[in-house]
Amino acid sequence: MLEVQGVSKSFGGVKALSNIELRLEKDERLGLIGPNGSGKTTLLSIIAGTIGSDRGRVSFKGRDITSVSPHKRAKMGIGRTFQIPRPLTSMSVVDNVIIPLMFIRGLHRKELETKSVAMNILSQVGLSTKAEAKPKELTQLQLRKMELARALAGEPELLLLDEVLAGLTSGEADEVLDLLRVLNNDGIGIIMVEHIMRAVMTFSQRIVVLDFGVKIAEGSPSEVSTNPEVLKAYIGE
Amino acid sequence: MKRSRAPLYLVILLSVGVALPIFFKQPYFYFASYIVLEYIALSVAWNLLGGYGGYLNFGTSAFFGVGAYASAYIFNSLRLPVILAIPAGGAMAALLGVLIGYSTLRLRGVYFAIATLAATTLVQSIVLNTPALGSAVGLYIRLPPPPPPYGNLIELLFATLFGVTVVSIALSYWVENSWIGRGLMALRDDEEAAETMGVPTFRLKMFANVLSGFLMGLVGAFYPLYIAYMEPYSTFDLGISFNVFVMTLIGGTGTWQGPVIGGLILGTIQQAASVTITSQYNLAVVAAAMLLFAVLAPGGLKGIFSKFITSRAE
Amino acid sequence: MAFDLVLESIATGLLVGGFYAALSLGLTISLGLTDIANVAHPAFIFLGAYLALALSQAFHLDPIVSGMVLVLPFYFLGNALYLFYNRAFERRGESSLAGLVLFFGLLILLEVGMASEFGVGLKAIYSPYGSVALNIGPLSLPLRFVYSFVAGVAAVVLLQLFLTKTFQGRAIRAVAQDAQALSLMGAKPATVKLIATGVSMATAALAGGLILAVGPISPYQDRLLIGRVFAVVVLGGSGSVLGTLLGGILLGVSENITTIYLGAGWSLAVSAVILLAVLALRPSGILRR
Amino acid sequence: MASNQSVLTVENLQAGYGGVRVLHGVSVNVKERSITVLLGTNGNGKSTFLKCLAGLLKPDLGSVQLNHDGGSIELAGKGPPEIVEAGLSLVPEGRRLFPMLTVAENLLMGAYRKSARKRQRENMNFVCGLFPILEERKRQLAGTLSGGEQQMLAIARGLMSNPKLLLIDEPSLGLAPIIISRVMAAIKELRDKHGLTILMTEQNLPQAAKIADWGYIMVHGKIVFEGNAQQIHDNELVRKYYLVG
Repeated sequence: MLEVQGVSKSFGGVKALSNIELRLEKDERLGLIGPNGSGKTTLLSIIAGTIGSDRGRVSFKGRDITSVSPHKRAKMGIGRTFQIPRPLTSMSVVDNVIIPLMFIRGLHRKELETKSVAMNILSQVGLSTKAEAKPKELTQLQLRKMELARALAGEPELLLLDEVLAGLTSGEADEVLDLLRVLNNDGIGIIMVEHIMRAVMTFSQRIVVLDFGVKIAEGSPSEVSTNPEVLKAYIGE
Repeated sequence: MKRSRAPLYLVILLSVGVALPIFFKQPYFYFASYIVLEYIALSVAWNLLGGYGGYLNFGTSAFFGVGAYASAYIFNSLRLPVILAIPAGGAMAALLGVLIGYSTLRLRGVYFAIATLAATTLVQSIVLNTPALGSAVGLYIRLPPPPPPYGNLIELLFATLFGVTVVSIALSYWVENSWIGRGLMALRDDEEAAETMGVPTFRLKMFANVLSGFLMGLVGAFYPLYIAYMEPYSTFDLGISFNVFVMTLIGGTGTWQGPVIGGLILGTIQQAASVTITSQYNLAVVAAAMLLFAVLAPGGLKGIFSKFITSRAE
Repeated sequence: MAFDLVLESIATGLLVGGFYAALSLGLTISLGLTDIANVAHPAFIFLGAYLALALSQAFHLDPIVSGMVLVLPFYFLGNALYLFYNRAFERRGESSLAGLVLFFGLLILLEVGMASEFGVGLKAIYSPYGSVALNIGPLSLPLRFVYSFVAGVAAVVLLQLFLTKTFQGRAIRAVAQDAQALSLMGAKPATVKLIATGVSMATAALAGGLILAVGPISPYQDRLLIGRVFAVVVLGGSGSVLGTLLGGILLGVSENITTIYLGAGWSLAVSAVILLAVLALRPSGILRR
Repeated sequence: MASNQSVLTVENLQAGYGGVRVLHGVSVNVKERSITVLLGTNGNGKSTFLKCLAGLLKPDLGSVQLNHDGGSIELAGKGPPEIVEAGLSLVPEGRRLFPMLTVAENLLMGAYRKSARKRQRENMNFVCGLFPILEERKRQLAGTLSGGEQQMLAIARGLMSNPKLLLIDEPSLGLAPIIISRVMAAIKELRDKHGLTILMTEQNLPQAAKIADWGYIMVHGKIVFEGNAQQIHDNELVRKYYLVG
């Protein structure tokens, strides 16, 4: 469904990504791991289109989307969350969810109907009690749930999750992971950037490891966790 | 419920404005009110991009002036009907909006603001160097006779500008409550996040800029008929841009009521003040008021007003 | 003959370029290094010019010297301005866009203040070199432009040395890149910006002296500079001090050549066209890769 | 080597971001002239801990005492500039160099601290001796260095402030093994030859264990184990927390 071919990117002379190849099948769960600064977030941004690549191409559902703008990619079915939540601060939580409903799903004619769809999504992530709150009143966990709700509102076929579990207790993380499994069963492909190893190792079917902007390993969680290159990057053996 | 009654209010308001000069004769009232209306309409137009989208236009006078000169040229020199010249003024200003927007709306907001300042200089230079537009000498406008039932040109101008103002407010109300307004507010908060939620940010900014420019040009298009003699320095005066910016800010940006309140109150005070003190100082008073508001009440009068309402309701 | 004219206009344009660089220095610091879009900078330059005029008249000083005398008071003025900006906008987390409100307001207040204090008419100061020209071969270069060029280039060089060779100067360049990392070095970002704004404003005093040396002044003339200083800053790459020199020369030469071929009426349009074109094509400035 | 004098005593430090507690009462002790390492995988609060020490994050509770010359200073709640003045310097996560300044200028930024300015030349020679590549690249923009060079520059910049205690957040991050060895050797040399006290975080257990005098293991914002290098290396928990953390 998603294909990243030979993507490179540098910022002011610093190579952030070099020659990355990545494939994702429909409804696959892929974990993207690597030390800090290894280019994971940059790769997600390139897939989402908010950062352009210097070289290489990205295709989605068989279409080359390398030069397609991010809002069109969102319409094609690519949803994302941000590493540090980025709420629309002047709007209530439910209005934050209404934005993708209006712009991705075109639900802008009947206000009440749109709002009830938004409320459904909020209750799906367990945030319906905070619907009328402003984002600045939310906790970190609630902000992350709101980001997830916004991404889900666009009915994505591919979900890019940037450390969606960060700052969550293990119980909360399990709750979110369960939700993600349900979504995945419904046919949503997921790329998860995550630092919490236990979570990413159990959740993902396949793991890709980046180190210094280079893909150093790829395979099943068990293959990757015994891969010498990976051990070197993580433990240094 | 509220929405279904809006068109009714609109029709009533329009009829009042159009009918008023027929029954109530007081030339000075119309001369002064015309300017207040002009500022309300310009502020409402400014708010479309500046208030909802957060991109500050410092070149209102450029759009206004382009509309004014385009319409003056069309009916004064080409001798085409005024009824054609007015929308043409709006269209020329909209075109200016396309040009500035295309080159700078992809950049940070600061650069858009600077570009609008530069655009003001540029169009002013063009007029100064074009004899057909009167250069620095200016243009004398051949004023058409007023059609009945209006006994006086200013009465007609008041009525039509009143109509334009009401329509602008209605448009602004529509933008605010439609997906366009929502998208603009989303991108004002965070452009990148808005993009990933499917908001076509550039297109919306362009739309708001062009619509805003069109309305400013439309307002400008009436100006030659009002002033009868036009020259580039006062037409493209930075003071116009400043007034509009301040009125919106003091009234409250990002709501359709804000610029109406700001334009009405500040515009009226200015008109009253220009009789008593010189126009130079009243600009300074406006600037000082704006700084106070910017620091103490960023939500503007509308913000203070709604805070008052909600605190009373609680 | 026509060739001489072109040559002379290029040479004058070069001189004017140094002058333009001096006018733009403060803006390249505030916009490029501290992210404060001070649209009122040209108005502050004129404030400097009027104060220099008063000083020159009172103490029979050369306008350029008066400008230099004002450098220190303007530094403190800049400090005060930053304190206000910081309290009212920056600390609330509002963007540089919100700061534009403040500076647009100051621009108008300064203009009105100067118009009422000094009158709307043209004011000038007599200087012994006001109408003298320096003759080099076929070229006849007005001495007042030669002096302002020298002063402008000197200011550029001094500022460049300050920004690269001193602790405070390097901190000013670092603050825009990573304010948090700067605090880990032991510098307070707000203090660094306070100094930067002071320096930016100090250049306005010098620029005011130069403007007075070059020709008569009147209030509202600052509006003729807004487009020019932004064009120079954007051409040279925002935040680049040496860039202002190149940007200034490019603008000065373009204006003079435009004057020859199209007439003096178009010279003001040159900076606007350059500014719009650079923003549309290469927003990071033509001198940056 | 390490004396018994404590340079840094952290007690019951609690901190977090926007209502989410990341550190749940961390106590750490750093002895003079020692290398103390804080181990743990990403997301366990190591960086947050160092941020609290350097003043980038205000702790909610707990104390951070910097002991020196008989007296001691409370650092908790102070801002980064004051903490740097007190003699503590952080080499931050992600290096945080000034990319548009040259290598030499980055180093000089490190010497911003008043007492370090006088010794800038001396310190410059010292760090260039430690990392000769920096001498070669002095005029190059920091943004154009390779990852390993950037890490060396970041450590060198931290040293330029002439600190009493140097904090390093993951010195081996993103570096090739051979470079890691070199960086670790340099850190060891700082302790052995120059008597510097170092507190660093690491995921890289064996490399860190080679040079560390004392180590702490942090899991979910708590210290779960402490001991000397050998004890840590032999501990069953350690293996368990890596990769399955």
